[in-house]
Amino acid sequence: MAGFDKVVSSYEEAMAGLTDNMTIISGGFGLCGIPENLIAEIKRKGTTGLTLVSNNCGVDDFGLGILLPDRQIKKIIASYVGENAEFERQMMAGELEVELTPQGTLAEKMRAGGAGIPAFFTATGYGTPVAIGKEERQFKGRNYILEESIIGDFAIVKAWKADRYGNLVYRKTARNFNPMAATAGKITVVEVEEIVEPGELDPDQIHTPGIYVDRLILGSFEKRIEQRTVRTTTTQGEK
Amino acid sequence: MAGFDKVVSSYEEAMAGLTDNMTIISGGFGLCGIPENLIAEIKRKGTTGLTLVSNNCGVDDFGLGILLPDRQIKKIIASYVGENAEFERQMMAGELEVELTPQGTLAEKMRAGGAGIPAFFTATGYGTPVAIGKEERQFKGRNYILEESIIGDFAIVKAWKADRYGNLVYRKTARNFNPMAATAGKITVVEVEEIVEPGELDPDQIHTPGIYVDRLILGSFEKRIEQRTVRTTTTQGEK
Amino acid sequence: MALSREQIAQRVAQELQDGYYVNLGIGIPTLVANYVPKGMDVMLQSENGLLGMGQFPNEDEIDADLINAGKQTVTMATGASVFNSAESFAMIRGGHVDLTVLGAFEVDVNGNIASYMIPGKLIKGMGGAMDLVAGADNIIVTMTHASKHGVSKLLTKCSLPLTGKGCIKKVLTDLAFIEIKNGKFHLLERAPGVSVEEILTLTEGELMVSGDVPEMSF
Amino acid sequence: MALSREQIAQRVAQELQDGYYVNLGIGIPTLVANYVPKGMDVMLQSENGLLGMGQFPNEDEIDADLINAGKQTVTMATGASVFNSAESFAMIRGGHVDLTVLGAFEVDVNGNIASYMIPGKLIKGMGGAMDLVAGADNIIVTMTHASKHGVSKLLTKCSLPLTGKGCIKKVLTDLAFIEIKNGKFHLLERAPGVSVEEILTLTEGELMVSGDVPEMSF
Repeated sequence: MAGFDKVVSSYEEAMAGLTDNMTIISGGFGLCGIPENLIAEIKRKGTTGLTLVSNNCGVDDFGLGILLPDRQIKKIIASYVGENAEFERQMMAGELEVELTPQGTLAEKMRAGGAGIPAFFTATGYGTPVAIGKEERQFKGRNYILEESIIGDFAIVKAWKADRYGNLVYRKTARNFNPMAATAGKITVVEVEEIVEPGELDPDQIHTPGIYVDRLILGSFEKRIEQRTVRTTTTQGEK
Repeated sequence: MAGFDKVVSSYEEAMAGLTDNMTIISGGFGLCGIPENLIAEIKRKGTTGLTLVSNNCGVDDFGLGILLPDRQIKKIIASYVGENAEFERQMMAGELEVELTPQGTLAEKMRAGGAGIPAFFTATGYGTPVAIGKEERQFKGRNYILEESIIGDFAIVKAWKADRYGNLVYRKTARNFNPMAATAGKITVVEVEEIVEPGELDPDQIHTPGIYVDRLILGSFEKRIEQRTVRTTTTQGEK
Repeated sequence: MALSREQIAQRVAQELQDGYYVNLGIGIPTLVANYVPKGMDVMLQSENGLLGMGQFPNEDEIDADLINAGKQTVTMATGASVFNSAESFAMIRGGHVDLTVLGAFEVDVNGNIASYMIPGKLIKGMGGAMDLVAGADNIIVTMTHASKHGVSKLLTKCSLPLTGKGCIKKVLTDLAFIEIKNGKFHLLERAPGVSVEEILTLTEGELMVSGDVPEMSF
Repeated sequence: MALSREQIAQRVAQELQDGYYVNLGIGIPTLVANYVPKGMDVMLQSENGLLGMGQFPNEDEIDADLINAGKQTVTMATGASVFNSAESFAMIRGGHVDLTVLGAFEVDVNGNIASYMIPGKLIKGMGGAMDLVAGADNIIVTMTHASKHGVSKLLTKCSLPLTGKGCIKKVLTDLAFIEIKNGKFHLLERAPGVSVEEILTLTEGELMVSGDVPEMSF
């Protein structure tokens, strides 16, 4: 099935067609499950004026943060940012527009974008700065605000395994925003740790069906850890 | 983890608390993946005045259709009905209220109900009888209608495997509406073909997390087939 | 001569492209799968939650847990994936399916389609049809051009309740391949041996004919 | 004497019930997991997509693909499940989490909470906090009762931008356990050795005190 083989052989090919001022939706939470090599390719390309939609913006020298020094990002839509100095500087200087969006609303906006739902009501953010300029409405006596969906010119996604048709499987919490991002790109580019032949993945266990995927590339990953926490005698976390 | 053991030992216990005039959301598509024994228990209980939310309404002697002879269903919200004579008779006689809802909108209404989204816009049904009485609005030059979510007093679900904590795995196209139904019941009752111990299911491969499941019962299933089609020399379906 | 059901399916199949994800409705559209051109691959989406629908099973492969949207037992093609109904219609509504083929009772010059309900008759419901016509950019409606009594089904305005408004651009009937744009029907091709006049007679809505209208070739 | 961070966590843990699905915010809330009463089991939801968060990993178990919402490496408990962010917030927004514990800068008598933004300072964002407060029925806010300078954080009206409006019913500070209803604070318990007068002094919003207010017991 040549028509369904999504594999490309270079990162250049993977991000072909990305031009200035486009909107990119990225998977990842913190530095976990981020499409690190696709981001590096965007830096290499030098594309500017980008609107980034991502839960976070990486750190100074890893993840989306590497797009900051060359001022490639015009605007970021995120739930939690500022884990790096250059981000803070650009934001404070008004060089970088930041649209803070609640994490669940952000995930739902991506899902809705991919699912042909232009807008939905949510209680999240009602009565807060997030609600400014948005329609408010009651349903069954509760207050909600109207949120619109997001679609990207590109979506960049990190998965664990894929078959050549672009059927994807994610690993542990590296899944996070990736499945929603995958549905919401006009062009969805995925990088993975392993590519198998069609038929090797259990059809019942595919997280993202290949229909959402346009390009697929095999990468190797640093997978940097943000907070390396280990068990001690005074244990935190669940007993 | 006694507190997370969702297993009950009888169908009576599984459907305890169901009373007249409640709303029940059911998984299943046609006769595939229907919670057949939970439906049989509703018939045995004789509960009436029910509002059923399900893609279909079974056939004369199987699935939700068995609730018709005793007039247990007051109203059904479905996308495709009338596969049985008694249904047709009751509908024509005005004894049964039928609210036809497009299949995708129905699935999304259930998902939204479970996800705390009270309403969403969709292009589906715009300009058709489905749009009557609903708000219409344009987004980016396209027309949409506002659809409200659905929550059930009970949700009845059929899964393939579960662990005792109610983590669920579905099999093939018996998945259909079941995962959405599972999220949308105030009390969600699930029947399965196999119950395993917690930890036996791969956390990455659970279709419905146990948080949505209140009661779990091991059943045995007839799994009736509606259209038994086999390959012939003049093959239909994909080559 | 009017096309047979198989010929309609065959002509639709010419519109397929390699790598297309396709949703085929019940009836004639299902037959399209039999005419996928050699060397071309398409994946069939079944809206009950399957991408990569295979052929019907052998007797010993029948599985009650594996059916298509027509509730028929099927198999899975290599590289298939299974998902829930919300995801299936996210795919459809979100415009990810490349081509949708479905039947209709009527279409009109404004791209409206009526396909699910005849008032006074038993109303079975729209199933996934309203989502399919609202979600797809590329839809081909297959239908007979007129009733047995010669009543046109290509109208100025649909008389039956609509399945979708303004969403149909291509119609393949047993007599003609027609495009809908700017509030008019446009005759692209005619069935072999069927005259333009015959098609005009059986088309109630305004039909534009420009130049020599080619016959379909198979 | 004012409660320590650990004591606040310990008192919150007394509100747990067997079989609770719980979301614990960053900081003091995280410590609650250390005080789950014996014989009781709770499952921790981490909003980045994990139900059944386990303890921190041993050095050799560290996995970059397995972190919590605080971006710390964690493990999975037996019976855990992993899901995407949309599903995670469907769980939260849909009210399926039994108890949410999170910190705040301020709360007020109308159940408003401000916890994510101090104008003029760097704004890092609300993360999942707005979804958590909007989605949960059962929320406990943990915070210090007043600033180091004695400025109350339990107010008539929050002065900072809100994280959520009218959604907080219970607050546990280092001095008191307080319920919010009918537009007033209600003193339920006081920290051992802390007087009602001291609490009243440090509570700017109207605080109702009825009868003998018991001391917390651990």
